[in-house]
Amino acid sequence: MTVLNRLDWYNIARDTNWTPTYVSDKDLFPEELTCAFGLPAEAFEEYDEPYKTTYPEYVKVQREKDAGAYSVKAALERSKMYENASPGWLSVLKLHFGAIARGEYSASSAECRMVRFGRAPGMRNMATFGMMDEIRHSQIQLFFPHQYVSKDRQFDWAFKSYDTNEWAMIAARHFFDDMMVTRGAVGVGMMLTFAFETGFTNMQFLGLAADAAEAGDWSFSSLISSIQTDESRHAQIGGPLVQILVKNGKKAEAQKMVDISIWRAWKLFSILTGPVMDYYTPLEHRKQSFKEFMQEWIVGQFERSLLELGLDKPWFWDDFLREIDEQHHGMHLGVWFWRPTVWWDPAAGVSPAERQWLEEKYPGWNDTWGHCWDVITENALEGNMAKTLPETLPVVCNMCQLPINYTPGPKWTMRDFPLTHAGRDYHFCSEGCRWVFEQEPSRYKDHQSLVDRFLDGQIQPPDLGGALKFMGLSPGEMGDDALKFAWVEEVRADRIKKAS
Amino acid sequence: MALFPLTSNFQEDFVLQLVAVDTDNNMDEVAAAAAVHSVGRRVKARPGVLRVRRQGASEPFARDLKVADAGLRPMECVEIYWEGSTAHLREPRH
Amino acid sequence: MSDVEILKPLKTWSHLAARRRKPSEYEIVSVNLQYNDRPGSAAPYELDPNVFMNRWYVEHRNNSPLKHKDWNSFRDPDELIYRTYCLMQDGQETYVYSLFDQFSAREHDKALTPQWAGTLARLYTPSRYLLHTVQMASAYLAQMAPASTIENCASFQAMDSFRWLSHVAYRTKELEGSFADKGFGKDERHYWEQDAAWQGFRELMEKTLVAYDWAECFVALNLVAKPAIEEGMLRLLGNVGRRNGDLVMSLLADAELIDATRHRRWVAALVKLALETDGNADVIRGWIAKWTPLADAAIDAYASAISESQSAADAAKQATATFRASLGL
Amino acid sequence: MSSHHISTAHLNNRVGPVLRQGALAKAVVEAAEADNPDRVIVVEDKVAYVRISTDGEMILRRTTIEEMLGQPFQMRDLEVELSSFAGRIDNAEEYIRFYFEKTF
Repeated sequence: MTVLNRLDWYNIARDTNWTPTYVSDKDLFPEELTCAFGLPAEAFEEYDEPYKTTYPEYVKVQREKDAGAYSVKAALERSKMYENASPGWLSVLKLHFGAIARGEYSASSAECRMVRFGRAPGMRNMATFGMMDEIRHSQIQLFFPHQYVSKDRQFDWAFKSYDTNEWAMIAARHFFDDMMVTRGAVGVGMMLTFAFETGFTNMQFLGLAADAAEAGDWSFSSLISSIQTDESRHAQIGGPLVQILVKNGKKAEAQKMVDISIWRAWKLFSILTGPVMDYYTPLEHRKQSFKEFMQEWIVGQFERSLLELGLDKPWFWDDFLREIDEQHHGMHLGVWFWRPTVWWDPAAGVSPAERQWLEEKYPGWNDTWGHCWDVITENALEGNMAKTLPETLPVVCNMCQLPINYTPGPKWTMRDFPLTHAGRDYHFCSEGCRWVFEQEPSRYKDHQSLVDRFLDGQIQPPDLGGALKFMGLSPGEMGDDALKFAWVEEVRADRIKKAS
Repeated sequence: MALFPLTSNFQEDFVLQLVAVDTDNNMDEVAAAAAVHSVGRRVKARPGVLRVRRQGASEPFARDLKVADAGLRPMECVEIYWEGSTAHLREPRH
Repeated sequence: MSDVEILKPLKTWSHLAARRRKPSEYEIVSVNLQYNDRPGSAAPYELDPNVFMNRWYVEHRNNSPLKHKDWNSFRDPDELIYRTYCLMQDGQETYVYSLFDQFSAREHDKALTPQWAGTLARLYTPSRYLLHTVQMASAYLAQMAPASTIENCASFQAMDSFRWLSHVAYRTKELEGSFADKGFGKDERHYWEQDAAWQGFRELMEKTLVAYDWAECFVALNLVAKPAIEEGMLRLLGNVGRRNGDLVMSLLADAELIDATRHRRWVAALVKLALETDGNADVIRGWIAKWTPLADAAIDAYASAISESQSAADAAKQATATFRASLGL
Repeated sequence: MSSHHISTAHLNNRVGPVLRQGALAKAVVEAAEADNPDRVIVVEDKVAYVRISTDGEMILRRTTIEEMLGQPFQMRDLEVELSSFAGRIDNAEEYIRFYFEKTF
């Protein structure tokens, strides 16, 4: 073998910092685009990316990954997965692709931010791979759902969603834009790669892969678990930054960025992943509950890495652990109740057997969300469908842009977290979201939530019909109960059985 | 007479909702308007009088108090609950 | 509700469905992917419209002097997507590494003269700094491009620049093994920052890196700087290397110029699209006039160090001018 | 995953790869046992992925994986299946190491 080993020349390829003289360092690395907290270039000299890859290794390994994912898709194209899948599972796919695919493309731009404005060459090089990875993720996650567009108009939203003002999309954009594309390079490294990608993406791309495998959707399972192999590499961009910031007296700044990202990611995942795992995935295919996946990936694996790298637990950790038990049930109920305002058909997931599973996994469920579902179920049993639908808008949070909701029933712990800032009133869903706003109000203060736009007269006519038009949803796209209320018949049969 | 938006937090419901009332409405009318979106949809109807209070207040507004005279800000969160029920004061956190 | 139309499934994404032609895989996964240009949105990104980065995109992208009513109509003539990029470049890298392998086996570097080795140490291996600036500038262009089809080309170009840089790093290590006294792996930064041969390119690229208007960045980088680097350094190194018995240098330059030629195809297509709008030709010409003197000076400085005859520099400058002339400006 | 209470679940030093299900995952399980003889290797099969973990440090050698796989193996090819990992990573050409190390 006369080819050099990778490590023989790796360090040379990342020794590319120089001292500019024809333009100033400040012009070359403006603080807003670099986010170095005033630390000099030398502070970043010891940046050492832990997961090392070279260009030739990258294209070879990635070629192999794509060959695998695309061949699984091709091999399974005639497998009738689509025809045989439960309606709830198809909703999982619609929600996933619509919320994720083009967000990945935006992540590529964020990686570009690190390639250009990162202060360490190793960071810039790894982000070059990250930039490529995210193009992969957007392209492959558009190509896979495209095969379904001719079967169901809702699959058009795998592409269309990001161009609309659909409320869940406003929420997704608000989160992703805050974590990725509007931050300087160090901010991207801390908030996107470290906090989000070493933590939460595992939930969506591995936890959900486990459910997909159980549900027999091998094409999707293979796709998303393959995507996560890229994430696990380029997510490592952030770790060395944490250490550099902590070492140079910027621990508080690092901690704040990570805390903001974790709280915001949690809120989004409580609606993106929670309902999918605990309600849409057919009961017999649920590998673990959402809470169990959260415990495995976020608490057991990610949280301890914060401590390992010199940060502390976020100040909201106790709130967070409580919310893991509670928040996503309300998100699910809200999505289902306002189902015409989403591009997928939410599965209620509250048949007698499913309720028993929920009570088992979340003791007390029947005495909280169960109360609301009791009323809904009665209406559905009696054919009083109008009462299973909304006639007004939920009030959404001025940070996460999601309906402000919490635990109902005798516990009734839902409340508003208001704030008046510079003469304007804001409404938040939680202490966490309000805290994020207070850290840097100028990032958020003149943004309008869906409710703000409604009150501002931008939605005409000012009713639910006008709101649907504003959100880009037409009949054929609007969501409905995934099982067309077949689950209500299970309730009826159950009652008859019990009565006899 | 003017439209006035409020945020309704209805007892035992799970979500805050937008409720449009009129500044001339009294609190019984506010409660009734809020109930439309909760009672019979996700909250079981029960007998008794519905009261309205400011979030966090220990006492409800007078039933005949007009919205215009309540000192509420647009979109302020009000809690609607059945008089005499165990609607304890709300915790400042969840 | 009976008179309300219920939308039926389409054969492709609704944004592509109006056209008669069946979209290619390239179009399905590449067109209109950005969402920060939504018509009617308060700002590019879903935050306070006045947050720094929203203002940055409005100023440096939306309000660029280069205008077009539909940048999203741009198509990469090569229709590269991620999957085909990796496929293609894995093949190219297999070729390059087989070159490295073969020439190393026959002890190619030992046959080089010490004088040529000195030239490589001074005028080739420091190029990793230059190529890295191209990687950085391409990534800036990618994040600011007004359409995903442009962004993709710029991203692949950033990746290709990293490819060339990686080849330099590899050769630096190999040459260090054969010529321990030439400063390989040690003196490159000094040459890049101090040697007169490099100062033109350094000035050109430092200034290109702060050309923050997306379209000026495109013109400075892709119409002026990259052609200058490719003709005035890469091709020249290949040619002079061949004359000095350095087949690795010349074959490597040839292999990398395949990427450069592909870059020029998308660049030509983008200029052609831009020229559909009145006034753009003048804008582009103005920037070319502004940036070309820097690039020509860079070629002169570099070429005069590597070759005694002025004709090499003139040929390189002519080649960059010929490329620009081919763009219909 | 240990089943202790959620409020203390982060107090662990588990390290190791999370691999997509397949032949390589099986080989890595065997390699983990062979290359870390003094440690207890825990394998959790989640159908789509396999979590392989131990306390403190786990090393996997290219030659061991090759032996378990029964065919030539390059360390870089682990990435094709490496969806996630617990702990820190050190990826060299002849081995990959996952380890727990508190920095500050």
